[in-house]
This record gives sequence, structure tokens and C-alpha cells, in this order.
Amino acid sequence: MFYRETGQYKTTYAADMAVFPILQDRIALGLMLLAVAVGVPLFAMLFPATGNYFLQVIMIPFLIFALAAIGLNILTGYTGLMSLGSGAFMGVGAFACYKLTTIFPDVPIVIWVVVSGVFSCLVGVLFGLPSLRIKGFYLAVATLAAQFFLQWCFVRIPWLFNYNASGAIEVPERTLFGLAVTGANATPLARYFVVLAVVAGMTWVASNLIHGRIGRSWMAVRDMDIAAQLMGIQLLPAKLLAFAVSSFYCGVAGAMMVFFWYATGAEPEVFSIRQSFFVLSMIIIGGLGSLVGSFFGAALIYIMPIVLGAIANWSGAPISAATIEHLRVMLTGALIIFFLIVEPHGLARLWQIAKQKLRIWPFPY
Amino acid sequence: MTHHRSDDIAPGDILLAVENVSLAFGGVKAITEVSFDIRKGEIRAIIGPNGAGKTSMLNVINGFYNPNEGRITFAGRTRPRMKPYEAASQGIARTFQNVALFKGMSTLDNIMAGRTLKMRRNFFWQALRHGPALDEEIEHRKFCEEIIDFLEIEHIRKTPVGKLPYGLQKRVELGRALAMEPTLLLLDEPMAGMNLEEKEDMSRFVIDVNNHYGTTIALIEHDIGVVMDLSDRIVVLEYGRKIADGTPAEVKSDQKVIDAYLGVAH
Amino acid sequence: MDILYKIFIDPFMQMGAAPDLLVQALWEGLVGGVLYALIALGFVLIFKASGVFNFAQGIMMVFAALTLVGLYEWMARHGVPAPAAIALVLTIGVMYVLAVSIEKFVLRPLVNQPDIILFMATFGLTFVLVGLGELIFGGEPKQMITEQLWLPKGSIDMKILGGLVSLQKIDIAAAVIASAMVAGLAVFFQSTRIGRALRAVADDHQAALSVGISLNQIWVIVWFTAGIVALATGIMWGARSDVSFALEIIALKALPVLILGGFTSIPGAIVGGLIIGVGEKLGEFYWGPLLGGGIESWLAYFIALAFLLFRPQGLFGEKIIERI
Amino acid sequence: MTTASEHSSLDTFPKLYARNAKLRGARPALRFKDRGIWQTWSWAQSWDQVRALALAFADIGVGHGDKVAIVGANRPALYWAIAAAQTLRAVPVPVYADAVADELAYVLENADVKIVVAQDQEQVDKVLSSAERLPLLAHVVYDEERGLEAYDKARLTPIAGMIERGRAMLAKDPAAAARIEAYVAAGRGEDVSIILYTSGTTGRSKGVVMSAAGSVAAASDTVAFDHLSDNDEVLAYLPLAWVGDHYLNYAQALVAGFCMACPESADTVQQDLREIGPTFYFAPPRVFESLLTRVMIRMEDAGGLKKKMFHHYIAVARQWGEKILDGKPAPFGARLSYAIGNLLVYAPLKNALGFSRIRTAYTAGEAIGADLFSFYRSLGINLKQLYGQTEAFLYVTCQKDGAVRSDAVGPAAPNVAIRIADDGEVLFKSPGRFVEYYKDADKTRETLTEDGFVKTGDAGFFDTDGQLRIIDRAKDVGKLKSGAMFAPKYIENKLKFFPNIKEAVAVGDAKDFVTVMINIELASVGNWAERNNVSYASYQELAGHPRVNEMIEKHVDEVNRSLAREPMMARAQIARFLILHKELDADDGELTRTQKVRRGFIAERYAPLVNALYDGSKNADIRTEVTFEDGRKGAISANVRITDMKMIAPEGAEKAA
Repeated sequence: MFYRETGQYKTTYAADMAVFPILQDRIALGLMLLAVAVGVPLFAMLFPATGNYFLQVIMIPFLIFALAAIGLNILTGYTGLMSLGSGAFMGVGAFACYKLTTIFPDVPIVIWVVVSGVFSCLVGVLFGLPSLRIKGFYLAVATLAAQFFLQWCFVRIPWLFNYNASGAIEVPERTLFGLAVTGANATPLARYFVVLAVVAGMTWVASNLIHGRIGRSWMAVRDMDIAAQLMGIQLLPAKLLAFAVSSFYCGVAGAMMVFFWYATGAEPEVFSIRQSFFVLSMIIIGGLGSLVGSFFGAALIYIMPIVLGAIANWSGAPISAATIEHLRVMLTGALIIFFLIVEPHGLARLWQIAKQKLRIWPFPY
Repeated sequence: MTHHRSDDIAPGDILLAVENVSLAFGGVKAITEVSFDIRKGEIRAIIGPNGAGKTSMLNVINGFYNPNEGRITFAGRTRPRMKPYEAASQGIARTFQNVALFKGMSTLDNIMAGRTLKMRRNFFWQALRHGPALDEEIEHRKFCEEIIDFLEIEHIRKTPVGKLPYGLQKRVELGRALAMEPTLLLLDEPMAGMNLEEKEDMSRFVIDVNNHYGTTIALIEHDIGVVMDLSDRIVVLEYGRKIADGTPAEVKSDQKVIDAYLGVAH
Repeated sequence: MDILYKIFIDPFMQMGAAPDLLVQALWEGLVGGVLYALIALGFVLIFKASGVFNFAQGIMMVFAALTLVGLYEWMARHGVPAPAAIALVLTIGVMYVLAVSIEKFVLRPLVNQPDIILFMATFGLTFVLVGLGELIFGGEPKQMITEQLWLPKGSIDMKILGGLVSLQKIDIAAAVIASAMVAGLAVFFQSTRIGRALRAVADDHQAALSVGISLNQIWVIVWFTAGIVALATGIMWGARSDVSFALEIIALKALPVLILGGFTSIPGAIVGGLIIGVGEKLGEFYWGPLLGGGIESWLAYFIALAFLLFRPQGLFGEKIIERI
Repeated sequence: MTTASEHSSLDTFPKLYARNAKLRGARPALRFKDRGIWQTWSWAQSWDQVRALALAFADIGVGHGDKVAIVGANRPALYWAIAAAQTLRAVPVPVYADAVADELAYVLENADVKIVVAQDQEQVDKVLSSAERLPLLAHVVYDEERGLEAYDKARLTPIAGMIERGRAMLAKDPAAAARIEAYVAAGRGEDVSIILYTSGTTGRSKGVVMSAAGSVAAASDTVAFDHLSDNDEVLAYLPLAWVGDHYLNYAQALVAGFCMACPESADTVQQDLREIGPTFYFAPPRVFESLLTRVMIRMEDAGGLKKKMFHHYIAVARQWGEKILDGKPAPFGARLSYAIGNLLVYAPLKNALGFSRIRTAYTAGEAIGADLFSFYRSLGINLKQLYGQTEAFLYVTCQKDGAVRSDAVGPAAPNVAIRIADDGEVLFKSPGRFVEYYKDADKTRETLTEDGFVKTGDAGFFDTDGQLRIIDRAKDVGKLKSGAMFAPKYIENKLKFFPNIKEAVAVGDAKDFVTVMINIELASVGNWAERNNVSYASYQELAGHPRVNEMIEKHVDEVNRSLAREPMMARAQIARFLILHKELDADDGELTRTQKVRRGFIAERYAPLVNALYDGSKNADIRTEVTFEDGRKGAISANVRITDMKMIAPEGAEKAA
């Protein structure tokens, strides 16, 4: 209905192969970016109370989870490799970042965030090796090995958390351009900007990879590995690359989760198998093999319960926080089943369908 | 379309030689001491009743199975073991009996996937998808567009292949194989389950590919009529053994073949 | 050098030095293994019959146990006679209802979907059961009603190889019940009509229909059976430790067991269970200290993983020949 | 756009081409959807191609006055070939791509063609098949190699290769470029610019010879009239050989310097139209009609609410759309709901059809139904009518923005003089007036009056507001035995305004009463059949279905009523009709290539039916030859029902009584 594609013809392959070939989509995307990069911060400055709450409780974690979901989606959605270990890979990122920034306090934290991704990337490749021989559910189980082993390391290797009595990461204060971005004194706004920048940049990179040779070989492996081999695609390198990129994204997400969301510190428990399940359910509901789906999934799985909680409180109904939490878990499960039944390909597919309808409006097909 | 060939084999010379190859799964013998050759530029058919080991033969040729005995010489190189992707990089492409397309991808992406081996840009450039990476992408897109035009599938360029009718899927699969600029193209029942018109189209494409690109083609096909029209020479297998080998005329008149195959209604 | 000694020599020296401890460890390993095997059994039943990789098996166990204890406590509080027995019966009822509703609300709508989708669904099911369990019974651990269910308490100590080996009675009971259950299932599969139908379904659905049982019924039966198995397992585990959601994590150990045993083989599940149980125990007992303990949380997976690299199809699974 | 001074100097298309290359070298001249994208050539690049090709043509001996036939779909290469020929003062002769080998051969023979530029194997085969009939034919140049690999290349040359050769010449010796300039400069206004073969409604087609200056002048006038500029864009989808394409696209593009886009293939035109979104658009009424039919059919399957909304706002548009389009007063409320409708329906609909960017659209060739016409206008599309002829190099009359009606074709086009003969025939004299019929002096003499007016052969009259109204072909206007005036086309058109009726052929001259043979519209009737679960296997079966007959009977009755309201026509109502068992088809010679019915031909081909219509029988047997796509011939026979209609008393009479 809002699409006006008439006259939007492509005279170059570059234009034809663009990720957003339709003008209206590009406009929408631009407005969206404007909203999150300018609108939200303005709002936060004008109404600090609600604004900071909104940033701290909604936006920052949402973006971080979305990033983790993208990571897992690259592995599970695009390459078809089931993983239950994403939580642990996030942990690797977090601990790596912690060690790095405590050993080299003067290096800008953002750099360490990215580098910590490299660490979890290496670990990911290590645990990806079995994927050559193991497929499907077997592989899923293999990734559990990673999950539990790494979790164990987080708890048992005190060096990782600098022998803190608490056994947890204690986030030190770090500044960027003289502005505190981590630690107790970092304002939500400052942290939000860092997170937004990183997530936006990495999403862009992910979409580039997916729309190019690498993305195609991933999907080829996913859809028909035999044929892929006969195209000259070597399975192990392709799969390992997927593992590497995926756990890189998870690692960065994990590091940001501790440094820019919790901002003060985190227990190893954060990176338990439940976290893995949480992220996995995001990409299931959001849509396997879809970037935008990762955002949808993160939004639904993470934000929806908060909204419900808010409603519950606001309605003044005598519901304990625990009960809400339990309901949240149940609801998440119910949603997963519901979406699998109505649309096995998740919100992303629904989004696509809706878009298609708008494009051919007023016609039904 | 310009074609760059590395191997220096003249048309008519032997491109691929299969020498008493045997293959067995556990105890079951799929192929027994089969020998034949494929000459550069010809259309070679492999026929035989169901379970004669035709598909297994193709799988051996492109390295999906490794023969228990015998040797295979391709483009002058004799190889002991070979991985499928190595076969691909040496210029052997192939289509499948039951279409093996990448269901989640569009026609164009499927064909582009066939260019993977030819794409060189590293991870860094891929991540940016600008400059060299994009140039490369475009250069190969052009190549694929030639194939799309050649196979007359412009209208389904951006359609997910999963949604396509069977006949078109077969065509896309052929396109994907052509995108590899193969020296040797293996077609496993390219016309299986097609109606007459689709068969005629497909035969035309096979011949055009052979003329236009000078691609050597080895095909398995059940429709005897088609095989006789298309191919220069025919190998006949039965129960994993070769029972005849020669021009369509020779094969047609071969008593063993008549008993084993033509005699039987298909 | 020293570390190599610690890893490759020292543990075995210890075994030799204190054989009684070794026996003790083996025994505990075996019992643990039996219980792993039971959970794995639940997976196998469902996977054989409906091709569904039931991720919720573990939580079903927890849920069953919680229900049992919860019902018991409620009835005890309200002075219902013979609460344990009634609770047991009711719990079985609950498991049946669960099976029916899963078939109706999850499996039937998703029939003919690819395996991965069904797996995801059971994954959602896990969330539901977790939430539901915590909602009804609260998050805190409960005591399993061992003696009310006429399960023995205490331990038998016996002198073996010049040392004391103490066998928990409950463990013996567990072993006995488990074996009884396996035997029962074996009989059920071999010699009852439904059992044969189930086996048929495993290979092909048409065959099953020809036996005259609808797929839906079969699914209900299978999930119900799995529920019973889960209940039994829950009781056993509950008796050994507490009944809490921590068990869910333990239940995940059934996955490596499956990898060893293969998804479709009951004997595989049992043998696999024992291997994992014993291996894990020994590892924890003799090598754990080297790594600062707690290695049982992942050891099982590594055993399975290492194993998998050599036999991707598992112990009893048949070799996969990829056809194209 | 083009000043008077330019006129004198720029009197040939090559001169205009050169000017555009100089004036707006960087702006797009040609686009072609090929290899997945819109390949684009700027005026400079395009002119380079033309020059190169011209040199290559000269090389193979094309010179002043030689005839170069162009056969194929709208492709840049073929347009370049036209321009290249004109550059050498040779004469391009475009031929309909869908002409069967025999028709093609006739034209090539008649036009003394020396070179044929063919699009692809199909066309090449047609030409070669009749080569022995063409002694003058020296070369066949082709665009698409596909399938021609094995052919003997002695007289077969790829156009790409020729252009390459030409480029090489241009590159290595400056003299070549100079030669081209010389050719262009040598061009004279009186040169023959092109020969367009009319698909004559009767008999063989004749070559209409156009002069360069005339063509340019005519095009310049209409370009100015519709304010076309080099910001405009058109989709060149009309048959290359038809005056419409050559004038509206080629000629006007050269004058105005706008861009011409060639569709990927005939069956992707709709899609390509949507992508390009032309600003100037022409389509014959039947195109608009089938488009509307398709729209309505598609909307049938829409959800209830959406359907309601759609029809509601279409109604709004029908009420106010045209007024708002013509800038006439409309109440605020109306404008508001029209604005909403535009947001919800009109704009998206136009977008879906590819009409969003249209500034000016024309329709012509046939009378267009009032409903149909106003439907598109009410959406805000500036759709107008023109009346034209090949002999006029298209425009005779055309409607001004804001002064548009469906039942008239507008006042005389700029610099066109129109005169109505005593017998009601329309005569005109226009800048683009043709020179002669090629090698047919008699015909030329027949057609031209001594004072240089062209006899259109159409009967018409000027309305009170000065717009011309065309009744029918003059020679077709006849009389019933009763002496009542009988205008077959007029009746046929009234019938054809019903979506369910595709074609109609009225008979009645010198007879007692009027009868018609009707072709149903498969699309809409078929859809109706589905919704009323009427099952049918073939067109023939559907056409023969009693319920379809009832439906058509109602339509015919309505036509009679409307005829009754018109004094001139009231006595020529339809007495009997039948539904033809097969679709009228150009391949069977029943329609012209431009889809006009060839009444005479049909009358004799279906003689048995015509007799039956007049001997009072209730049904008749008929057996007809048919030609299939692949050229095979076959025959179909059928028994068709004949229905009697009751006459409606003329309104005038009622009033009198």
C-alpha cells in the first residue's frame, strides 16, 4: 500500500543486488535508525527517569540479545548446525573482555569487546571441529559439552575472575572519550550509544556476509550438503567458519552484556544453559535464517515478558514477581509452540508475507 | 559466452577413462569390473535397467564413492582417491536423479553457488561487500545471467527454487552445473518425470550446451528414444556389469541389450 | 612429567591400593548409569515411535516427581488416608493427561513437519513444564517421599577386599526396579499388539495403520509410557538427592547416553547408560581432584563426544550409507 | 522543444539523432531489460552505435534508396538499424514480427528489400524459407546468435559483429566519422524516411511512403502539443512495424530527446511497464479493457472488507475523479474522500499497473466504451483519445487536456486541416501526410483528392464542441432494404463495450434486418463460469453453453434499447445473433495484425452462418480451417445456435404516440 515501485528500475547489477532494493524500504530503515540513534536518546534526555529505565531495561538488553541471536542464527539458521552452547560462548566473551581490560586497563574498552569476540571465536572453532562427522541432534548434544565444560571453567578457574571472593566478574570503570561507559558511574545513555554502534555495525557486516559467497556456501551446506560438496564447497571449512563467526558474535554480545548492561558485574550463572535456551528460543520464534528475525525474536522473547510484568504491576493485581517470572517462562514455551504451529518459519516469514501483501495492494495476490 | 579451459585435451581424445572399476557396499556389489571411456566433446549415455549401477557409476566418477578396485583417469590424471569437491575443482559437474537444489535459495543464488570455486575475494572483503568483493560478485552475476538467458529462466530469476515446478527445477539444476564451467557434465536422468514437451526442451538444452559450450556430457536416461537421438555413444550396464558399448545403432542391434533392456517394457 | 604421572599412573595405583573404593565407585557408577539409562529409555521410546527428539523428557521426570510429592503433601495436610498410594495413582493420571494434551496440542498440529521443528516444539514444551511446575509447586527443593512409597532406606555395609563397601538400599531398589521396567517394556514391545504396532510405526506409518491403531492413539500411548518411565526415574533420583529443577540438568546427561546407545536402540540406551555412569564416577573419583573437582558436570559429554568421533552412528545404530 | 529555425535545419531523423548526441549526450536514449537489468545507452553512446552500424551497412553496399527490412520485437539493435539505414539515406521497412512466412515474403518482395535485419532464429528462418522469392536480398543480419551456430554464415551476419567492425573503423580512421557527417548532411527533407506497411483491413497490405521532413514536422507538432521533454520516458512495446510505435516512440523520442525502454520480452511487458513507469503511454482500447477485466477478476478473490473498500472508493472516483482531474469544481468533502481513496486504492492500483508516472496517455484505433474510458481517467490518469492513420503519420485529431470525451476523438491536431465530404467521409491534410503508396500509383490517386487531402475512408461529423465523431468506415456504412442507415462498426462497438463480448461482426447492408456474430471474452466469461460452476473444456464448449447464450442475449437486448434511443440508428436494431464457435484470429486472416475485424473476409468465410442468420433457421452447422501457432493447419466444425431478438419501439415514436 505504501510501496510505489513503479519507476524503480535497476540499471546496474550493484543496484539490483542491493540488500534493500526498494526505495520505501531504504526510507523505512533510515527512519528506524534515526529513531534509535536520535529519537530514543533525545527522549532519554528529556525525561531522564522513564528514559533511563527504557534504555537500561529495554533497549540495551534488547540490542545485546539481538546480537547474540544473530550469532546463533548464523550457525543454526543459515548453516543448519544446531547449537545449545551459545550461552557459554557469550561467557567466553565476557570473561575474556574482563581479563583483557584488567590486564591492559588503558586500551579502550570497545577494542577489548571486539577482541574478546576473537577469543570466543577460537573456542567456537575448537568445539566446531566435531561438526565434520556429527550431524543434527548428535551435534546439538556435542555443543552441550562445550556449554557445560566452559561453564565449569568459569566457576573452577579463579584466574578467570581475578580470584574475586564473589567468584564473579566485577566490572571496573572504563571511559571512552573521557566519558564513563562501564562501571557504576556510566550513564545508561553512554552505554546505549556504545551498544547501538557495535550492534548496528555488526549487523551490517552479518548481512554483507550472508548476501555474498560465504552466505551462499553456508546455506548450500544447510540445504543440501552433498550437492554443496559437488559445487566445490568444502564442508569442514564452511562449517568451521560458521562456528567462528557465530561464536564471535555471541562472544561480543556476552562481553557487552556484562560491561554495558549489568555494568557492575555478573555471576558465571548468567552464562548457564538456560541462557543458551533463551537465545535459541529467540531465533526459533524470530525465524531461522533471517537477520530481521533475530531482532523480532529478541524483542518478543525478551521484551514481551517485561511488558506483561509491567501490566501486571500497573493493574495492581496481587501477583508476586516470582509468579510473573514463572508465567513468563510458560508463556515463552507456549509462544514457541504456537509459532511453530502457525508459522514454522517464525515472525520473519510473517513479516515477509505482510510486506508482500503491501507491495501488491490492493490486489490479494 | 567466453570459455577458459585449462586442460589441453583435443576434442575427440579421451577425457575420462574408467578401467575395470568395482564398487561394493558391505557385501553388495554395485559395480563389477566396468571399463569405458568418454571422449572430449561427445555426449555419452549410460543406460541400463533399474539397479544396474548407473548412478553408482556417476558417484564413482565424481568422487562421491571411492571404487574398491580399478582406476579412473580424468584429463590425463589418474587418481586413487578423490573427494567430491576435488572433482568439482577439476571440472566435473553434475545434476541429480531427484533434484538436489538448495531449496532455501533463489534460482539466481543457486546458480551463483555454482561459481563458488571461481570466487576469490577473502573474508575481509566479503564482510564489507564493497570494492573488490562487489566487483567480483557482479562479474559472476553477469556470467550467471548468460546462463539464465541461455536456459530461458529469466522469469524465475528471483523465485525460491522450492516453489518451482519440477521441470523448471531440473533446468535450474542444469544451470547451476553449467555455472561451474565444467569440462565434464554428468546428468543423472535429466528428463525423469517430465512430460513430452519438457523432455523436448531439455534435450534441446543438452544439445545446445554440447554445441555452444563444447561441454562433454555423460548422461543417464531411461527414455530410450531420447538416448538414441541425443548421444554419440552408449554404455549399457546390467547388474553392475557392462554388457555393451558403442554407437546407438550398434547398441540397438546388440542381442544382449535387446534381451536385457529393450526387450523389457519400460 | 609429574602431571603425566598424575594422569596416567597415579589413579590406577590408587585403584590397586584400595580396591574396595574402586568397587564402591563402580557400584555407584552403575546405579547412576541405570538411572541415566531410564531417562534415555524415555527418549528412545518416543524417538522410535514418533521420530520426535523429545527434549522435554528430562523436565517430564522433574514434573512427575514434583507432582507426586506435591499431591502427597497436600493430601497429607488434609488428612486423606493412604495419601502416598493415591498420590501415585493420581500422578500417573496426570502423566496420562499430559500425554493426551501433548498429542492434541503439539504433535497433531505439527504432523508432517520436519524433525527439527518437532524438536523445537518439545523445546517449547520444556519451557511450559518448567513454568507450570514452578508456578504450582514453587522453585524450592522437596523431599522425595521415600518410605511412604515403601522404598527401603539406609544401607548395607559389607566387607569386601579388606574394606567397607556400603550399598544404599535405595540404590539396590533402583537397580531392581529399573531392570524390572526394562524387562517389562521389552515384553510389552515384543508380545503385545500395541507394542508391535509401536515397533511398526518406527519403520513406517502405513504399517502401523494396518495394525488398526491410529497414529494419534499410538503417540498418546508412547508419551504416556515415557511419562511413567519419567515418573519412576523421578522417584529414584528424588530419593537419592532432592526433587528440584536441578534434576533437569542431570536429566540432560541422558543425551550423551543416547549418543552412545543410538537414538533407536533400547539395549543401546542401557549399555550407554552404564558406560556413562561408570565412566563418570571413575573420572570424578580418580581424576576429578586433578582438575579441582566438579568435572562430572561435563565429563559425560566428553566421553560421548570422544566416542562419537569414531562411531558417528553410536553403539548399536547401523552404519549410514548416504544415497544420492 | 524545437524552434522554427531548427525545423528547417533538422529535417531528418539522423540530424536529430546527431543533435541529441551533442545536446544531451549524457542523458539516456535507450533502455533494454536484458540479463536481468535495464541496460542503458545515452544519446551519445546510442548515436555511436548507429554510426558504427551505418558504416558497416555502407560496407556491405547499402546506399541511398536501398530498402532495409527490419523484422523483430522492440530491441535497441533494431532501432539502431532503422536509424543507421536512414543515416545512409536508405529506406527502413519494418515488418510485423508475427507475420507468417508468406506475409513476410510478400512485403520483402514488394518493397524490393536488399538487406533484412532479423531479431532471431525464428525470423531468420522465415526469411530464408522464402529466399528464392527475393532475388534482390543480399544479406541477412541477425541480433540473437542462439540456435544459429550451425547455419551457413555466407549471407548471415551478426549485428553485434557489424557494430564492432563499424566501431573499429571509427576508431582507426577519422575519415570514417567524417563520412558519417557527410551522409547526415546530405540528408534531404524530401528523402523517403521510412515505408510503413499498413495491415490493410482488406486485401494485401500496402507500403505507405513517408518523407523525412513531413515525419519530423508532424512529430514536432505533437511533442509541443503534449509538452514532451527529455525528462519523459516511454515503454516501446507496440509492434515495431506499426506507425504507432514508429511515431510515438521513435519519432517523438528523437524530437523531444526522451528515453525509450524496450521490454525484456512480449510476456514480461506488464512487469517491465511496472518497473519503468512511463510518463507517456499509448494503448489501444482492448488493452485497457483486458487490463480492467484482469483487475476486476483479481479483486474478486480479495477479502470481503478489502473488496468493499475497493468498490466504495472506485465509486467515489467515478463520481468525482474526472472532475478533479479536469480541474472542475468539486466540494471539499468529495476532494477529501477522493484523497483518501487515492491513498488506499488509486495510487496503489496505478502503481501495481505501472501507471503511476503517466502524464499523458492516449488511446485510439477503436471506439472506447464510456465506462472503460472514465474508469482510468477517474483514477487520475490523463487518458485522451486521438484519431489517426498511417497515411497521416498518425495524428489527425487529438484531445486537449481537460477537454476529453469518450464518444469523440477531439479537434484537429496542430497544423492539420480536416474537411467532411458530402458523403460524410472525413478528409484531412497534415504535415506528416504520406507521399504515396509504394509502387501503387492508382491507389495513391484514389486516396488523395486533387487538392491534396487524404480520404480516410471513415465516416464522421464534427460535434457542437468542435470534436470529431467517427461513426464507421465510410464504405461499411450501408442501408437496410428499408433504407434505414446501417453502421456496422457503430453497433459492434456498442456490443464490445460489454466485458463479456470480445468481438462482434454486424451484417445487414442491403438486407431486411441486422444480424451479428459474436465472440465471447474467454477471460471474463470463463471467470463467470467458474463462479456459477458452469463446467467447460474448451472455448467452443463455453461459447455453445445455453446460459452463456442467455447472458449475451441480455447484452444484445440492452444494445437494442440504446439504439432505439438514437433517431439515426433506431431502425437498425439487431434482429438475430449467434455466438461464434471459435475466436477470430489474425493467423486465420479474420483479424488484421492490429486486431481489426476484416468484415468482408469473415462474411464469406462464414457464409453458411450468414445464410442461416437470414433463412430463419434456429441453428447452423459450420466447418472452418484454423492455423495453429506452429503454422500447422487443422479444421474445427460446430453447430451454433441462433437467437431471435425482439425489437424495441424507437423512443421518438413513443413520444409521438
